[in-house]
Amino acid sequence: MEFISQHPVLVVSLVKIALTLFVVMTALAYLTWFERKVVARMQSRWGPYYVGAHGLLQPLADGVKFLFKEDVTPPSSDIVTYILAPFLALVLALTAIALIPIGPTDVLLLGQPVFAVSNVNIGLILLFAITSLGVYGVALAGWSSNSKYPLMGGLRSSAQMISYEVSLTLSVVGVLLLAGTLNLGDIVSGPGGQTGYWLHFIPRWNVFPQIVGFFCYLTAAIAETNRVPFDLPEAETELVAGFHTEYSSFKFAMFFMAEYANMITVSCLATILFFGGWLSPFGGHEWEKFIPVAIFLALAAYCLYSIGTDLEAILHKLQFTIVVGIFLVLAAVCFFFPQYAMPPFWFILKIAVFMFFYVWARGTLPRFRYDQLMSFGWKLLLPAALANLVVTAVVWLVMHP
Amino acid sequence: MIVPLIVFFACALLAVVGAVLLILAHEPIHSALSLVLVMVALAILYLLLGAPFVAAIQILVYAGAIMVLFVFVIMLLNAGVEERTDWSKIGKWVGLPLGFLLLLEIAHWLYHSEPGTAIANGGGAPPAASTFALSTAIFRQYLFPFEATSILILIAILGALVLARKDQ
Amino acid sequence: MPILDHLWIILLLPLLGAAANGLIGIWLKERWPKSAVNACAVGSVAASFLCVCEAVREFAALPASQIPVVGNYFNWMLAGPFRVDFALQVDQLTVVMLLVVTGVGLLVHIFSVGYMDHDPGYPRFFSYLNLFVFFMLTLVLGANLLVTFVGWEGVGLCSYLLIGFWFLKKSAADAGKKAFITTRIGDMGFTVGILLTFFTFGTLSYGEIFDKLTAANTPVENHFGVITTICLLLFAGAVGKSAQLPLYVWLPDAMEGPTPVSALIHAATMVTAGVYIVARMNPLFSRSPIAMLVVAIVGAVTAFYAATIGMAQTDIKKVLAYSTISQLGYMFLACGVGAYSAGIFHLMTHAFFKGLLFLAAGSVIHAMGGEQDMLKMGGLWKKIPVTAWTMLIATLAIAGIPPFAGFFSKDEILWAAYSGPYANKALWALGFSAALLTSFYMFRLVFLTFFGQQRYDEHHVHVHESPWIMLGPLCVLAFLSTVGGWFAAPALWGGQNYFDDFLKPTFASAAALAPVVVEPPHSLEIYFAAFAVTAGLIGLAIAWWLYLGDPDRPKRLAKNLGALYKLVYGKYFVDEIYAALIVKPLLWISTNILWHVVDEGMIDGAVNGTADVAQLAGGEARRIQSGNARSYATWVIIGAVGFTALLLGIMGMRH
Amino acid sequence: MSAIPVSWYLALSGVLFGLGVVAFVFKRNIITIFMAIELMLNAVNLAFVAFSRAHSASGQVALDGQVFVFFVIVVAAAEAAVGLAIVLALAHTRQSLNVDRVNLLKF
Repeated sequence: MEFISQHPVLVVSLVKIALTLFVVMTALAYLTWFERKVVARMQSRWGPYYVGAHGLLQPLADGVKFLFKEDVTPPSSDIVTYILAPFLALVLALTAIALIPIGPTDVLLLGQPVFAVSNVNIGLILLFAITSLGVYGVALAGWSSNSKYPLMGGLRSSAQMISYEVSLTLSVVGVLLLAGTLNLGDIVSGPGGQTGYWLHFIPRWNVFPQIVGFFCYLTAAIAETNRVPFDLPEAETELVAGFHTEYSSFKFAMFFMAEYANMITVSCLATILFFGGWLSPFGGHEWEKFIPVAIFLALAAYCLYSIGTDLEAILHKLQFTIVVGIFLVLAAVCFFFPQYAMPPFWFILKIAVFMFFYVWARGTLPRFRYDQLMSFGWKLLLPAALANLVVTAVVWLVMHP
Repeated sequence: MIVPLIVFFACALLAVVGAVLLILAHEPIHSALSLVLVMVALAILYLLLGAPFVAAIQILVYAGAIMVLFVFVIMLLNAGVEERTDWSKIGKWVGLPLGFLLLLEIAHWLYHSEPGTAIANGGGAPPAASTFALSTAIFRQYLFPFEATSILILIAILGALVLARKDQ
Repeated sequence: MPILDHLWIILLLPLLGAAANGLIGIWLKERWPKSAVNACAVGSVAASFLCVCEAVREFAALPASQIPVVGNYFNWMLAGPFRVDFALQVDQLTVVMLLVVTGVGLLVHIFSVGYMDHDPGYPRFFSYLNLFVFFMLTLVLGANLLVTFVGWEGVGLCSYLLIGFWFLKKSAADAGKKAFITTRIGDMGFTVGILLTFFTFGTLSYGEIFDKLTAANTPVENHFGVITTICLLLFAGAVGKSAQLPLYVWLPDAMEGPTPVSALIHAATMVTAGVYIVARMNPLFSRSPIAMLVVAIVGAVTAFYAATIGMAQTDIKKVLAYSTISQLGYMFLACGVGAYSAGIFHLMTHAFFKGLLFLAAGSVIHAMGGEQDMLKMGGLWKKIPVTAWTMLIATLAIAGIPPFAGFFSKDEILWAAYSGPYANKALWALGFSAALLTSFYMFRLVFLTFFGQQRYDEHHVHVHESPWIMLGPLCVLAFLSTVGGWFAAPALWGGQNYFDDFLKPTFASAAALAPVVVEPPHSLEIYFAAFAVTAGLIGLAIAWWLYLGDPDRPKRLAKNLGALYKLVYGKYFVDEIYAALIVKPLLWISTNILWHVVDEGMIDGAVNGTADVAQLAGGEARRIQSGNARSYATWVIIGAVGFTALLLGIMGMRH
Repeated sequence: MSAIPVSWYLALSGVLFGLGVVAFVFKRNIITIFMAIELMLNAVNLAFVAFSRAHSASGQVALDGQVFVFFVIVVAAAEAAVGLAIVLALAHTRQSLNVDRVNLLKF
């Protein structure tokens, strides 16, 4: 206890890190489930179904499978780099998440902010810095496998990431101009932040003035995370599985997780930069807490109802009681501690929308050709982002003489 | 305040090790990685020195862009293990010792240099530089160098294009 | 006072003319028409002359307190205590010189338009001529020794250029070199004199020097001291420039140049620079009797000596050249005996009649189609009357026949030599006999040229009078040589000498320092004048008896005189002596020592040796450049290590 | 024994620079040699930042050093772009990345 009181930073940080890791890991796992479900629905399939009710335990099963599969290391590979690559990818991805505040940075516990693992003043740049290092994971993986397709994939992805990183950063600068700070928390709720309303009903989110920047960001973000329709590095039809062709077992899982972590990161960033982060669209009134309460209660009710429907699967009963309990607990938390519960609620809700968008895009859009990718990035996206920046700057100057 | 001390020595060690690895590595890509290591270590040192923005830039541009470019080129040329030719006699016999001599000289000189006595971390250390102040300095006081460098970059881009273009 | 405040205008105009002809003319060649050349050359000098007249008018209006007028234009050199401004000044002496230079210069220019008409180097000639006028004006206007020296050397240069104007003719080129080098010898002394002046007085400006002299109230230096040295050194320069013994040899050869040049440079103006400088430095000279004695002796001896040579010459221009020398001798004699104003007076009148003589001679040569030998002339009186008349007037003037100009000036000089403060009977005797000889050889010239039966082939030479553009200047000069001396005329019947009075302020200190002598009765002067005239008439008579009577009488006389005649005819063989004593040894030394040993041996050896060493070193050093980038890097490191070590060393010292 | 003097950072930068020099001479692969240059630049940057730290009093911060680092990085980027382009051209023409094989720059 004495140590705690002496070094609050260390202790609280450690706790927060552990918590974040746990949450994020779980989220990653269930993101896969979510994605498969949604895509299945789009293709009018059932998706994962057998492992647990509605395949709820599928991610668990996948994890176990990854862990117990044989870990093949190509003999001609460059061992150090080969092993280093996946770790690099995952670690960087998770580190990036640690920089993101999911709630007001002024809510303190033991003198430390609750909702941010680390609230640094240059958060945004640091975030970009760390994500920019993510390239190494892919590139090294491609190179160290010492085989054609991975090399190709690595080359492609590194080229793609370098190209789109530029437009990604540029598209954000407009927001920075409006916010006047690099601190992610202040971008949301700082003096130049997104609190308040236009015309008393349009939330003061950057997405409205920065609509061009937002779309640039969205596109660049998808490309940055190597997702459809920009998933050239792992284009099955062209080069098997791209940079992680030679990877198997848990290393492959790492890449997988890294990819989803990156998705989360960019979604969080989009939320914070363009959609008012944890701010509620309604202005944070007292009554808003009933929204999540109602939702959770409804979900709990649905689960109870579905328990009632099929009586034979005892396992299902067990799971559903657990899920119901979780929902009830969440509802209670939202009801009794709204100041701690509401910001994450809105934040996660917004992220969920982005996630759905990701999956939606994957389910619908075809893949680009490589030259199209490059020309699109350099000849369309970059100029657009630049133009947006210039226009923003000019307008800003006009409005703030 | 034991933490900065630990961090400093850790990073310093990392940096030196990275540099040595850069020299000893046979694979160019290993050299590149060790250099990235050095850069990251330096970035942390910058943070320690109260220059967070520079640290971020260091990682973003150096580690994240320049070195990626290096790695990219290495992969593109598929540069394998370097052949250890010894065609530079003087480089072989004189270069190395002289290099270390220079190392010692510079280290000695810098160590005994005037500002060396100031305290970097710990008691009475100055605060970290705010990004605002830095940007103000760059765009007000150093505006002309800034523009000049931007033009330099433009020229560099053109030069790179001209060099890389397939001559038809 | 528009002009006096802007003296530089007077200088600038001829310079502009020279630039116009010298640059544009040479550049455009044929497309630069003669009319343009004339406009630039003559126009500039004419304008300059008008400016001078205006300046004189303004000068006359000035109170004595404001004289001399000094225009200080810019600081030319500044080195520690050594400070020289580009300053011009005008006082009485300068006024006279200005009038002579620009006036005669203008006339000569006009004459040249006709004389050089068919010459290919037309614009070049006039640019040189203008340049000469510019430098001559600089010389006379200069307010300190250095500016004067610039003009001094400049006129030397122009003289060189113009003597060697027809540089394709070897004799001309050699003559030019001879003139240049010979005057250099004198200028050497002049330069040292300037340096010594600065060393002594700490300044070069005339005004300051003279003020210092008067302020320190320097005593007259009867021993051989610094002032004497300065004077002698400056006089050495004067001797060179004014072709006195022993440096006169260049002037006769200078006749290789076009005749107008001889008229302007080698008779009227440049050669009088020596006299001018002596007169200018009169406060210095009159403080050193020794120097004055030297000046007087050199002048008198030269006057007599040159006259003797002149008697035997047959080349019309050579005769005039020697007469010029002897007349210059007169001027120096005047200065030497303290009669500066008389010297300047003679300078002016001489400028008139000698310029006239030369121009007339030029006209004769022009008429004879380039023939210069008097023995091949004769009987031209009818053919070219104007030339003949003007030449006769000039001859009368130089022979000292009243009422022509030369009479008054020469009379004054001789009178001063006899009775002046520094009177010296011997010198007077020399001058007197020189006057006799002068009238003899001048009339000899006239008779040989214009009278007697013609000794040339009618068919080859078709004699014709010159165009009026040439005759005009002749007439003007003739008028001047007639009336030019009348300033001093009243002095004869006891009136005042206007010229003398005008120049008095300039020579005030000299007059003050001069020892007081009992003024001999005025009647005596009349007698002397009569003497001089008789001398002139005697000379005339002898000439008549020799050359208008029996034609082979001169030959017999020559035979009777024998060796003496040969000596005189050979100009005392001075050129040969110089050649044997100076030129040949110099050539030998230059060839066998300076050229073969010093130049080829040492200098070339050094140069080639350096080259060889460099080549050898390069051949070895290029191995360093192996083309291996890492080796290069190593070299860089070596440098860096050395430099850092150096810095560390320095720091170590500082700590 | 908790305060870190600036001189330590300077010494570190010196060491790194020296190592960069050694690498420059010692490595044959032209790309690696480029990296050596970058290493030296980094060392210099460290010195810059340290100096800015040293010259900034507890009151205000002397930013010049950091600004210079900024410029150094920018220039390094430009240099890398051109240099790597040259490397590519070289590799295409001479089929080798070994600087010892590229030795036409001589007498």
